[in-house]
Amino acid sequence: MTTTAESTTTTSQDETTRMTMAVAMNSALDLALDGDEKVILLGEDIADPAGGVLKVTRGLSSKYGTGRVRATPISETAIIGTAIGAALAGYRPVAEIMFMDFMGVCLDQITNHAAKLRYMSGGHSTIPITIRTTVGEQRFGAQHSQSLEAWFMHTPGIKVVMPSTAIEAKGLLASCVADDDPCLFIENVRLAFSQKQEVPVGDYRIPLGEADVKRPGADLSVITYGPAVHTALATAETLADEGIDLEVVDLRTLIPLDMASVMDSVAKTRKAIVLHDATTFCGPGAEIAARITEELFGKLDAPVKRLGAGYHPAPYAPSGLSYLPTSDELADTARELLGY
Amino acid sequence: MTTTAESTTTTSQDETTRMTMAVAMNSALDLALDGDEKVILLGEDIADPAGGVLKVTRGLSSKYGTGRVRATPISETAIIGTAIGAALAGYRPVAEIMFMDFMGVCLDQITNHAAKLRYMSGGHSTIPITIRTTVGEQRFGAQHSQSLEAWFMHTPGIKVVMPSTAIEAKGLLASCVADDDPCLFIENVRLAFSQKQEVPVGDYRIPLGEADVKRPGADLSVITYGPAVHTALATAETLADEGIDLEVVDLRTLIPLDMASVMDSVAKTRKAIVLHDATTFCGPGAEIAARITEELFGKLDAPVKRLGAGYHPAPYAPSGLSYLPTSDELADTARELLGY
Amino acid sequence: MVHAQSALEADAAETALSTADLTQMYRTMRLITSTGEHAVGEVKAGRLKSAFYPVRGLEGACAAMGVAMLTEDQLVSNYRSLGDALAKGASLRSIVAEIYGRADGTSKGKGGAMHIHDQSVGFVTSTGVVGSGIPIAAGLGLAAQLDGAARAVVSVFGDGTTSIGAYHESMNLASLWNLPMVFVCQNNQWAEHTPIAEYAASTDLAARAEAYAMPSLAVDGFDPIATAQQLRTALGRARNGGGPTFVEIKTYRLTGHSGSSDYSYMPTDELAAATERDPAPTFRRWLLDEGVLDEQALAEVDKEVIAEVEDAFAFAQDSPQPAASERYTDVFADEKVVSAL
Amino acid sequence: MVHAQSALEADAAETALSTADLTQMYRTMRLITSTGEHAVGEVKAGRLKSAFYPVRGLEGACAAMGVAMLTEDQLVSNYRSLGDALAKGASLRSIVAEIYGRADGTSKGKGGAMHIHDQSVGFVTSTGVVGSGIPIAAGLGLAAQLDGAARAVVSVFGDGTTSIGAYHESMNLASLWNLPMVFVCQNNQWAEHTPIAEYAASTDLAARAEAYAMPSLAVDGFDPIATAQQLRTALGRARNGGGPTFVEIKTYRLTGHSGSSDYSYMPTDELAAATERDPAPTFRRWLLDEGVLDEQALAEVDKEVIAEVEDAFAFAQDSPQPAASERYTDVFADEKVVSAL
Ligand SMILES: Cc1ncc(C[n+]2csc(CCOP(=O)(O)OP(=O)(O)O)c2C)c(N)n1
Ligand SMILES: Cc1ncc(C[n+]2csc(CCOP(=O)(O)OP(=O)(O)O)c2C)c(N)n1
Ligand SMILES: [Mg+2]
Ligand SMILES: [Mg+2]
Repeated sequence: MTTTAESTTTTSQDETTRMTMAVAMNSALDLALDGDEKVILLGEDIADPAGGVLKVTRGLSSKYGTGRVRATPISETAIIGTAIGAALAGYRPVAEIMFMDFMGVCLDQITNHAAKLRYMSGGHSTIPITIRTTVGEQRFGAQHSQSLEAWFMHTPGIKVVMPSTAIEAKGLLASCVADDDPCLFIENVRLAFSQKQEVPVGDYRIPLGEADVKRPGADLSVITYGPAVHTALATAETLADEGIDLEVVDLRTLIPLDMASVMDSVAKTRKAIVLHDATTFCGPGAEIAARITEELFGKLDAPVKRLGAGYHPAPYAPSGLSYLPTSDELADTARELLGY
Repeated sequence: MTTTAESTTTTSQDETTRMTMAVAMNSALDLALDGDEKVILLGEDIADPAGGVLKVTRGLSSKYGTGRVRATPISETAIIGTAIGAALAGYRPVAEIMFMDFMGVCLDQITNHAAKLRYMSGGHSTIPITIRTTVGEQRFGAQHSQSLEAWFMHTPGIKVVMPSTAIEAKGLLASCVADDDPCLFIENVRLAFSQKQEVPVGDYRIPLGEADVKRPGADLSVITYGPAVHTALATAETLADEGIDLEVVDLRTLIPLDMASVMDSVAKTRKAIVLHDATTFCGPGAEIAARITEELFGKLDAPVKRLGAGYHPAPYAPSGLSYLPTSDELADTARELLGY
Repeated sequence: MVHAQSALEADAAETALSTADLTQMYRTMRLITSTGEHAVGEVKAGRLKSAFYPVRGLEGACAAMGVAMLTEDQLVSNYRSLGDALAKGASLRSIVAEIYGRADGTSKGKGGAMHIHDQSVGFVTSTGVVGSGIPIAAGLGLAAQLDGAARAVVSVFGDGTTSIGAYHESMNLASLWNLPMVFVCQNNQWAEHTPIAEYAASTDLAARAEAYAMPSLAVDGFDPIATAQQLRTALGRARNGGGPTFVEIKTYRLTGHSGSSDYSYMPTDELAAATERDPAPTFRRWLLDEGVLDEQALAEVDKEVIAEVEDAFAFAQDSPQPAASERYTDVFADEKVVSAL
Repeated sequence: MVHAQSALEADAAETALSTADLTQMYRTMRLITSTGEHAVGEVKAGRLKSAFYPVRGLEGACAAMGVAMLTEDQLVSNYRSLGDALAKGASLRSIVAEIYGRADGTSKGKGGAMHIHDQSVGFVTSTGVVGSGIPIAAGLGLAAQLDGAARAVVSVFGDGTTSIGAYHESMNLASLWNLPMVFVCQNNQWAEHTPIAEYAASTDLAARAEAYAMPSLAVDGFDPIATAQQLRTALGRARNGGGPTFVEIKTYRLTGHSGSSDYSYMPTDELAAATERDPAPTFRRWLLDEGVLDEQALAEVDKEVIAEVEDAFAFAQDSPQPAASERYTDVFADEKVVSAL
């Protein structure tokens, strides 16, 4: 476990600059392309002038050529399959699937091939691909809004990463590209431009599988990741005024999953809420909650609660119908647990 | 909750005959085709002489014609999409996807369309399709062996059914076909021919969403479904000799999920193991275990344990490497919990 | 491949367009342009938080489809569905209300701009995942065939959509089963930022239908009359058991991909040339020149359209948001399934 | 479309087959038939619990590919990969051991009969999901292109596979990017129980490649020499930057779909006619008639093949099962990721 103050870095440089999450990811890809000629990028509209839907690949095809930074037809199966094939020949492809909701179009390549080839070949095949994708927004409606990381966590053989801040987006993306296993790197439309931070300009990596305590606290652990981290931090501020001291643990990577850090936190606070944007039912929080209660049986002061998206497709944003868990819900749940 | 002895049936006839699970499902489809001209069947090799990989559709194209019982090209996306479209025009298509592992090839149609259309249309669209699929066997290797029901449970808008016996296969499949929502009906290669029972010959339905206590017991609840039910029942016999009395709850349908029956059972035994063939990590058992511990907080004698497939792709069967949870593991876990 | 010219000759009498048809086409074009411009204006002004996909450039193609299709014919569209929906006769008020996410929308506000539908006029559904509507349309085609009904099903999609697997599977299936369908490819020459030559190995999309032994033709979408006639021929063939046809409608996107997106990357000469042929004004001039309608009649249509669009936006803005209780309804037929979870 | 005849003429000198080539082809054919028959026998006897997919009928097609491909060329196959693997020179012992799920198998016994591979000879991978290997092969093609290497990549798949989306997406991509590939469609006329005419709107599979502006040809797979020559031409074009070719090899399945499956549904006259042309014996007669090899030389090959197959099965049966500790290895590069979960 690390804390934000002393985030683990394998390489770093002193120089930093203020970057959005989108720019931080661009920087990670730029350095990866620069540092390893085997790194290539594949995806729809990723070449200039488009530079990707979130502009994360902007400038890269101009700098490294359209041979290595390739815009593809609208062919998600071919995109992932091609990445796998190139990986089998020694490349480190980074493939982009515009929205996570489109995973169903190419899931076979990810779950039956990328994730299984090492095992099915008895270790002879290595698939060092990174699949970048984006969780959309309710304003696009139900086919552009889902957080589907649970599908991939349930699929042995692929790592799953979901950063919450610009600096971590850079450090974790760099680690995914350098990793010898398939990695799913999940970005978020809301965070891409709203999250701004001082980010190292040079090569910078954060190891996969280390949670980060974004806010230490004594009373209750909120186990979370991705955009929900900000919901948790905002709620923590609100509750601090009421004298409730939340600890916010940002998992950062879901596979590998740093359960040791989760256990350390909950063993201390004896109360936990798992919070995420994915659907609660059968979501990542189910695994984490089940694990906490199993390992800390008899040592908790209250049941572990889970908060996630409701059991329904995402309603269209302007309708005003809720979908994602809110700060108010988190605050209420925290108060309820503190009352145990 | 029902018990096997008094299984709920909405319609039934006195006459029964001994059927395999495959024949029982054939009977359900035969009656559905006979009783409702809007029922149609779609899938690869489902027409005679093939009659489907597990022979579940044998004889039906000969009886009802290849207009209504249609063999398709190897086009899973088109199969599901066509079923959805026909459903929008008033049909009740039953589509077959040969193996559950191939879901990744057509998942978009299932999760983004079949499951969401009712919601996205504000209730104006009804998609009464049944998707039949099969969980394979390790002897086919890692791309033909997965139990992926968790993906669908995590996807609001689709019902998920997985029977363990011939009679229930008939009654639940009939209910799926008659249901106005998309239903995923999961069959199992091992059970299709090994499960034989007296099954009603006529129209027979079991309502979706009712668990069945397959074996009442006082000491510990095993919450399970599908093929694992038989693992649980066998283990119960073994443990009975040691004076341990297992209760075996067969969920039968995962969506709707009969948590009331689960809670009744665990409230009584105060100890529970969730057992299934799906991967343990982020599997259906995570949801069920999290729920039990949350609702029965402080009332359990031991932590809820989960047993499922290991966190790795399915090893090829002749290798002798384990994958699915075994009766021995279940027995050991039960003994461990009884020792709390 | 069935060539456009010969197909047209074969059915000249049946495909002739009446003055009423031509008037309706003009009306539809104006309605599409005007509604789209209003919507984009609302998005740009920040009053509408929607991903709206304009159909500028496709007005003629859509209007042609509107007069070619019969009421009982069915249509499946995609996220860029405004033109298709209006052409098929879907309620403008309900469409705009849906774009605003309001209770009076086609989907009670829960679907949004990408998920317009109006089953009552055969605008069955529209989808946001590229290519995904094509197999669904094939299913409607299968249903029409099984019903023994003389109705045709149109699947509308863009040029970029021909790259995806769902397209291929559905084309093969429809031809194999001789489904009563028309595959309408609205070729606006762009898939988001990518021009057709950069994603298609062969840009002759109509010719590619031969791989499925499916008759096909390409038509100039800036010629709405030719387009309507070709579509009538193809639809007639479908209704009469002649099986599916692939119709490539060649047009050009006159805006960016989405309501608010930049389009500086589009070659200015290409865009300017296409804009010269902007469907509604061009068609208006033609109607005048040919003496089909006089200035007064056209001005009357223009006025009605503006009034109708203003009414629809006012209606939408007045429509309430869906009740909070709507959140968990329409997941399943029976609401209790969700509450029991 | 490049017609078989003309393609052949163009490169007659380069594609000529030496006696060594012809001998190797015969050897490969016998090896495939014999290994397959042994495996099916083991399955039927209940000694081997495997889903084994025989390649009877494809021996000539595979053997031709074997002599046409260079060592540095790469190949991706599917579940029916035994012939492709042997033709490419993969180790017979390791293949059979893998079918038995043993530690000395190509995948340490963890993959099984559908997941044979041998990277050392360019038999990169094989997959069990129809069509899924094709985009993976495209990725190998892209890598070859980026490497600037003069190697070609072959994607092998069946006739039924041309119905699936992955095929379409990969064909378009390979042609668009001019990848150094050969798409080899082993058309055995059946997809499980379904004959080609019942699933393909157009059964001229080679002609369908035109939709991707990809050169294509069809060749008689019961004529292994013509097949080898056409494949050499196509592979040469790929290696020389000429881009991909689609080669349809027309053969016939001489058995059921899988090792143990019934095939009473196959028309007996069709099957009998194809069996008349059974590749290995037919080629043996041809070699004798043409005086390429005499009876003694052929008998020598036959004997060696039988010995090699018997050795491989004995080796496999003696090979240990993987250690229980193998269960959780090879999920990730680092075993600790799993143990920490
Ligand atoms: C499967 C999938 N991939 C990518 C997208 C993102 N996307 C939306 S529209 C579009 C371009 C489609 O181009 P085309 O088919 O020509 O239609 P047009 O937008 O030009 O009308 C893309 C890539 C998507 N919605 N679905
Ligand atoms: C996506 C998918 N759908 C269905 C299957 C089941 N299946 C295995 S082989 C096969 C037939 C394939 O036919 P073809 O491509 O002609 O190859 P052949 O078996 O004749 O060599 C089918 C349907 C599968 N493995 N993958
Ligand atoms: Mg377009
Ligand atoms: Mg075949």
